[in-house]
Amino acid sequence: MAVTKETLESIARAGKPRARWLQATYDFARQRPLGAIGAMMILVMVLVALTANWLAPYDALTTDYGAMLSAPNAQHWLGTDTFGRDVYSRMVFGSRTALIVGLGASFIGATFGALIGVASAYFGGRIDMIVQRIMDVLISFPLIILALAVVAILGTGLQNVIFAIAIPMIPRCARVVRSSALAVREMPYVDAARAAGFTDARIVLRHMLPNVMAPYLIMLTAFLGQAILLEASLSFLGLGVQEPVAAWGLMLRGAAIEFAETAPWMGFFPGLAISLAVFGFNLFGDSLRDALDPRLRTQ
Amino acid sequence: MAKLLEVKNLQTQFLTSAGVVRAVDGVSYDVDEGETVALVGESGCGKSVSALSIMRLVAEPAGRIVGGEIVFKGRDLLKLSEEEMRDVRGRDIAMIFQEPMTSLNPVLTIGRQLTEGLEIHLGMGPAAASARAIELLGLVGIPDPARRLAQYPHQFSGGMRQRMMVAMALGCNPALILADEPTTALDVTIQAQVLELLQDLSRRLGVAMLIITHNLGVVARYADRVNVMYAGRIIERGTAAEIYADPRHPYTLGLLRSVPRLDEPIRAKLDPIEGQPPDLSRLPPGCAFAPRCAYRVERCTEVPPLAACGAAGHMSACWVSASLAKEPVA
Amino acid sequence: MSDALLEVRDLVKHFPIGGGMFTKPVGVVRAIDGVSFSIRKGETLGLVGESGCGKTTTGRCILQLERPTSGSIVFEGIDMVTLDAAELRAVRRRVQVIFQDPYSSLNPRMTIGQILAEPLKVHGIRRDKGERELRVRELLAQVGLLPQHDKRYPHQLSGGQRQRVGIARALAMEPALIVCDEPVSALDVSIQAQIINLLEDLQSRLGLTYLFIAHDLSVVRHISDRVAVMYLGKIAELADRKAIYDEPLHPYTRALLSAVPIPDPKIEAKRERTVLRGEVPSALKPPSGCVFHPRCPIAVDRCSAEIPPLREIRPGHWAACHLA
Amino acid sequence: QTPQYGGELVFTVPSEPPSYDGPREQTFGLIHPIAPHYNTLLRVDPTDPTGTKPIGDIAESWTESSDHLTFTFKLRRGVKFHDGDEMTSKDVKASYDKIIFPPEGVASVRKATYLVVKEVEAPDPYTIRFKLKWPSGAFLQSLASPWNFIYKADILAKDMHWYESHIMGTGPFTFVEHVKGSHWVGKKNPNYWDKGKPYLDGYRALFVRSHSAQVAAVRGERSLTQFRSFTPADKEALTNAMGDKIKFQESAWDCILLVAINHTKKPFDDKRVRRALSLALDRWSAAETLSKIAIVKDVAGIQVPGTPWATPPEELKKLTGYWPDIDKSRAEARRLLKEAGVPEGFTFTFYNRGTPMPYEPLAIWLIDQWRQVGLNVKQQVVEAAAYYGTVLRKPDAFDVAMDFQCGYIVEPDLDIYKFISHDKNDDNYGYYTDRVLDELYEKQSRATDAAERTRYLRQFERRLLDEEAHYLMTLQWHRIIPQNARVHGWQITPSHYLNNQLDTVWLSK
Amino acid sequence: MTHYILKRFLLMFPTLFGVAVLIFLLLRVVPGDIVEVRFMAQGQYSSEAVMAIERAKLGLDKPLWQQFTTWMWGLLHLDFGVSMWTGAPITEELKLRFELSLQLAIMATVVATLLAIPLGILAAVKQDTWIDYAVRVFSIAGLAMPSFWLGILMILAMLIIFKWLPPMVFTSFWVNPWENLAQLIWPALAVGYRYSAVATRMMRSAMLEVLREDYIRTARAKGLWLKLILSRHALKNAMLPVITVIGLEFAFLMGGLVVTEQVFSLNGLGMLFVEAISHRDYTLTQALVLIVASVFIFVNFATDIAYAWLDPRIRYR
Ligand SMILES: Nc1ncnc2c1ncn2[C@@H]1O[C@H](COP(=O)(O)OP(=O)(O)OP(=O)(O)O)[C@@H](O)[C@H]1O
Ligand SMILES: Nc1ncnc2c1ncn2[C@@H]1O[C@H](COP(=O)(O)OP(=O)(O)OP(=O)(O)O)[C@@H](O)[C@H]1O
Ligand SMILES: [Mg+2]
Ligand SMILES: [Mg+2]
Repeated sequence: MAVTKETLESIARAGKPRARWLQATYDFARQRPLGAIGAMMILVMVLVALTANWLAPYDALTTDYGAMLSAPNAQHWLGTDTFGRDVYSRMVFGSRTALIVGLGASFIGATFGALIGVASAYFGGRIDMIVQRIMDVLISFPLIILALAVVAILGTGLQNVIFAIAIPMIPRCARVVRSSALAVREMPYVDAARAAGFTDARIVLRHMLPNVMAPYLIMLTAFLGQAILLEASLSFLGLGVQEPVAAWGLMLRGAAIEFAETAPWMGFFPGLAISLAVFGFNLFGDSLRDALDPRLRTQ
Repeated sequence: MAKLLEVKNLQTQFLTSAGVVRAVDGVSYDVDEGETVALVGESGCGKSVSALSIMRLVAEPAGRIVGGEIVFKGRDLLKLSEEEMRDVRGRDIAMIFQEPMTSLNPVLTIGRQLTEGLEIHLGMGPAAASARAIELLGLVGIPDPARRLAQYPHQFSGGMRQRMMVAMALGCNPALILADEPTTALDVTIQAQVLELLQDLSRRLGVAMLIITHNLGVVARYADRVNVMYAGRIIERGTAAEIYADPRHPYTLGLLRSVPRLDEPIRAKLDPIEGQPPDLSRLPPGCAFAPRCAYRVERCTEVPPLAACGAAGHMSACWVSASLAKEPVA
Repeated sequence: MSDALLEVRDLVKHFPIGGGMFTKPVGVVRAIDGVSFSIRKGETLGLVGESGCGKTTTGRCILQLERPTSGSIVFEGIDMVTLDAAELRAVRRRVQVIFQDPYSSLNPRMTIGQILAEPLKVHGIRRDKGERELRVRELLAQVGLLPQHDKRYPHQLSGGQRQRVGIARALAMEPALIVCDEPVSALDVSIQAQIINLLEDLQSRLGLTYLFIAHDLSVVRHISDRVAVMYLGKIAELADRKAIYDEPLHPYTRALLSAVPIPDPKIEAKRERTVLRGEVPSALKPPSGCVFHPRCPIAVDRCSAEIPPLREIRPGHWAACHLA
Repeated sequence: QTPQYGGELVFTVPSEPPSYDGPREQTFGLIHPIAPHYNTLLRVDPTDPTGTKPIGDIAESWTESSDHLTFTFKLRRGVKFHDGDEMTSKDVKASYDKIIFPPEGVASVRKATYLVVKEVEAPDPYTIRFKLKWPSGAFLQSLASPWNFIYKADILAKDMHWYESHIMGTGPFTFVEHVKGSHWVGKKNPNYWDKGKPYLDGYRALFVRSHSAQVAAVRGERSLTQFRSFTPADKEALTNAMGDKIKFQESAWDCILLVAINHTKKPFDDKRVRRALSLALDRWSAAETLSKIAIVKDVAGIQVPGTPWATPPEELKKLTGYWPDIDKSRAEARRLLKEAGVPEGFTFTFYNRGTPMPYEPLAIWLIDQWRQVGLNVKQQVVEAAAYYGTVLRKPDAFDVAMDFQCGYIVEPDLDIYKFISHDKNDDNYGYYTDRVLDELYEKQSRATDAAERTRYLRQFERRLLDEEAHYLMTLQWHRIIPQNARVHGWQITPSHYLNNQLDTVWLSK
Repeated sequence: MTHYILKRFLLMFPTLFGVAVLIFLLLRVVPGDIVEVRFMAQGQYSSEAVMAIERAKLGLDKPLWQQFTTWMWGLLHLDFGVSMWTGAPITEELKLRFELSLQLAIMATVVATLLAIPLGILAAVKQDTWIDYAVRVFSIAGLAMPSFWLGILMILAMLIIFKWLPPMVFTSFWVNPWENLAQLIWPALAVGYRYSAVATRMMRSAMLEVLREDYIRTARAKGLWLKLILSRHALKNAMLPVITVIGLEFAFLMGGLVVTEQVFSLNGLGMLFVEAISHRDYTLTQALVLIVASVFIFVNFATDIAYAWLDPRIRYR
């Protein structure tokens, strides 16, 4: 995807002017109903995470062996799990992890990727070629090995699951962003900055990076959903949140699969929550992409 | 001569987040058979959109033709079905686009792009179509045309690409060619080559041409009649000689004065038209040029000027056009 | 020429193409092939020529945006080619640029105020924030913009206004030389004249020196003191503007001049024109001898064999043609 | 029911044999597909549900000298290797020499089990004699080990590693093929010495990792059984879906998850704290509840409940942490913690291995139990492969961690070796030294009288779990084997390593 | 062009070498070793002495550089060595699994392509209509389902509703093509659908961009039909990013289909990968990473060649 002059302009147009943000939001909602639905889903998720303490009728840890595996009922709206813990309450609390990991990992992955992609495009030549080959090497590695290496080098914990998920995203984002940055690099304002005697770091950070926002945002939203899914699949390595703390991914593993047939609510609702979150972020990301590309604008 | 094309009160608008852009706002002009008519005006005044409206190629759904008639050979093009219109495009009316770099498909060979129109409109077989394509390339002065058919646009220079566009337009012997800034992207020497070619062809084959440009020099050299556009309207019309010798609209006058000319002594200062072109989505109630006009009177900011016809079809839309008659051009 | 602000000597810039880490380049584009000229303080040198003849590349080499393949660029007595990155940053303040395209030469994500203040801050020209704001207003005023424009983003300005910002940005560094790379080509005819007047005005007030690159010969004639005509990476002719326009010596210059249409049908009807045959040859494989000979209306055998040197045919009037 | 002949027994195996060499490996992934190709000297009686009674396999009979130091075995005649050669005592001796006195570069993981053996002799082709260094109550059982395949002496003489990648045994089934990652096929050995057996024409072991896929296979009757274990949830789902087409055998399982408490760390060096950790656990009600969701069930001491050496429940209830009154127990736990100076809300990390079943539910349960006496425990899972190296084997790395003990045969010597002092035993992850325990271990091991041995074992149990609370027992694992109604002639035992020769198994039409 | 291909081709080798070095080092950084996994994880007694013997046998006691050079030397002779876990030659371990994974990857890619291209074009042509929305929702839905959850649901659904069971033993295409296809069609559909999502969205957005290019307007001005414009003028231009995405995914499909393999009981590279790593089977893991990386790098290379085939500007460089 080449970034054209118009794209860059329109990004600025869509991005900054504060006075018009309400208008812009309204326009976005009117012109991109799917994107607006996505945005709503994200908003709900954020609100739930922020107000979990008020929304959840139970503590996430309270066990009730008398109510093990009860189907959804008046006391437990979405049923209970194998320890009699309230599925709804655990989902409400679990939204926090989903958001932190989703946002954290995708932000780090996309941002570092964008930085590398932009710098690689800016310096070009041999540096670019070497950086790209390094990215190739990184892409060839399966997630599980990288995740294990993160555990080995950095240890476990929430922040490290974020790294483990972010690292494989970096080369992917770097690739996509680089292709846009190549076009930005040829923009006269970058030359102007060079002619003004600015340092390379300044040019990359201040002048180029903000202008690859469109691919960056698309990658970011696409990664967000993936990160939530990946977090769950890495918990057996000790990464991320561990039982008995509530997290969507954890709720979907182990016992939920075990009891998929006899107590399907245990996995169904958190699975649905993840799906909706991924849906929300992707719908929003897609539409944001359309909204940022002037050539795709219909109105 | 008979009227080939008559555009009557054409209105084309774009819906944008900033509001309705009246890109073409009640434009009327006509082209006779075999004649070369120019449409001039500054960037963004609606020249291209009016040509695209004739082809009914305005980018939908944002852009819409909201009113007027486009009578071509007695038929109103706006009333044709999409299928009928497809037959008109390329067959009766051909268009040469502004950007030769991007208007050719980079992944198809020159031959493919030249022959497909012939195959569709004239029902030629592949062999006949290639023979014709070679002939066309030769006609527009591309050396070694047979070998060129297998090449791709990026292997052509800018001038060659523009000539290729001309060849494509000529393919089905259209009655009218809409040439939208056919040379803006080219430098002077190539520009001269292409324009000479077009003029020559139009004379020899009797094709009518609508040349769109903002280069007044080009107009002076090639056009029979001139329409000057400003902010979506025609503000002055007449034969080329009249317009240059006796401009009756302050904008035309300003335009002629602001460009340095090789045939004049060097001036100490140029005389620019002060101010900025108007925003087409927020046009003032009166004359759109009024805010920049040195001859402005009170009425100009309140009432849009009527088109006043002078001698021999020289029309201008200005309340004070009469008083301009004495102004020297430079 | 001791009073030369800038002196370009035997500038060569070749772009290798198709080369990689392991393979040799498959060819070179001879974008500039031995160009020499100088610009005196306070004068405007016009640089004209067909598209692709190397005008922009010359400008970029002077700005050190491209490293020349060989040759020297002596600015205020210092050869810029030999400087390292840090030294260069200091010299760069003194040589500034205005680009052709007002739409893409301003960073769309920065306000006008930020664009103008940034060099002041980075180079420590105005260290204090208040002073900087003051200077930004001053600059805006100098190029005919309003103080409130500093809060705007480039897309909120018209093309002409953007080009003014581009000029203000160049001025912010207090440069001695400004390379104007087709500063008005993208502008609307009705705005062109405004910008040209502004450039002239600034020159007389601030004592600036311009290298004015353009392909519109009428504009160049208007603004330049001297004019250099380039063809395929070489200078074809260089002289005072009067000499160039009134008595062109090089056949290419003559063809160029005759191709410029004049906005007057009466004159046009009478004018004789030399329409050049053929295309601009490729800078990948320049013709032998005089690079212009394949298109030249008066070429003789010698032209295809021997490269014509740039000769001073009359005082101050240089041309590279065997027949001049 | 009289056994019927014919048919192929298809079963799933959740893991695949790494190599084919029994004495070198420890996984059931080897036993399940490979055991049918071999015989051992003794075997555990395939009809004994406690899995403790050794009977002869290729040994016809045996005698024990009165000093308990010499065991002499008479071998069956007419036992043939699959290549037709007769098996004699020389093969048995070679096989055992490889296990007990492995030459350099040959790994025998169970060498330590046979430290007692001084010498193996083959006085004649049908006699084999073991000479011991000291009397051992467990020696006969150890010869019934399912790993000790009888290999061919000639082959071993040529290449000690040959059996790592080849099969050549005397067992009821001959080898057909092993498609890596997919399946293992064996077919009836027509010349099997035990005339009339096997009943099956052959068997096919499918290597299927995914648990759900295994359950689906049983449900769709693509697989007739699985010999490790299914879960309570599987049992419920399969019973609902298949009705009388499926049956289950259940048994206490000779595996248990333990809580290793690191004695080198404060405050866990204080036995009051360790006892409090045990007192906090409501084992008796967990037996009811956890058994619905995990493969655990019985409350256990150091021996598998229901087996001869196990402590009966009534006696067990007297031990610390096994009291039936949980409120009293928890009150005592809080008191002990307070006395030891551990504040309310004391926080520590419980390390767990990244293996879901049953590690995860048990950890959740433990943490919840400890929470109820005012301890704030976080779980840290460590990937299974790194767990021992980075946690258990590193005394600095953890405070309290999940540990695992599993036997291939129910025998105190094997099952409680783990608990003797750290300096004698690499597998003690409490990092304590307790000479009393060491002495008791040795005494029970050498006791040849059952009553005497029982007494020592009780003392050992009391010291380990109550007085010192060195280690905590969670619940005994519980094995649930699904069998298609057509499968007969197989008896569950407490070990998933036992009873897999398949010679007695038959299929009804 | 030949230069270009040659250059791209030669570049594959240093990249692969980088992969080799990195995987070698990473595996040694990750804690746990194969001997521990083999002898400590079964809950049975194991002594350090036995483990030392095993380590020596696997050569794990040698210095790192020596292990590395041994491995490299083997690789130079196209010898991947033997699996540390099973002792069998790695080529033997991989033979069947590679075939299966490759076939599944190809089939899934075909499914994904067949879904993505028409749907993407449709959505682009009908931008912002309900058809566009439906296509987008359909494609995102494939991505939104957590795969392990989807896997369980799929097994249950097939079992209960269709009474379809995953085959227990893979039949090679060369043995019985029909049965082979019958076995693989469901997983191919499932995987293809899931991975069509990104390609569909890419197709849509690339098509949207191309449809607004000037040359499409030129084509319309010539009076061509929409179908011809789409197929002749737009498709080829829009294919480049789609090919990139499909290429990237293909490499992933080769080694990353763990859940699918579990669900459909397929004996492919994905499960083997996870097992090799969880066993710390260095040689096998290294071989697998190298193979997947080669596929990835080769597909990358092939994509670039495809670019050149599609786009003459690249071809004639
Ligand atoms: N797709 C569109 N959406 C919104 N506005 C548009 C669109 N296309 C054109 N316009 C607006 O319509 C007006 C007329 O545009 P047009 O392209 O006809 O100008 P022009 O006279 O051809 O200018 P130029 O000389 O630069 O080619 C401009 O103000 C432009 O912004
Ligand atoms: N980075 C580059 N790599 C390869 N070739 C280049 C590069 N930059 C410029 N060229 C080539 O150098 C020649 C001179 O280019 P330059 O941009 O200087 O021309 P110009 O005279 O400014 O043309 P225009 O009037 O079109 O701006 C051209 O043939 C161009 O293709
Ligand atoms: Mg236009
Ligand atoms: Mg240029």
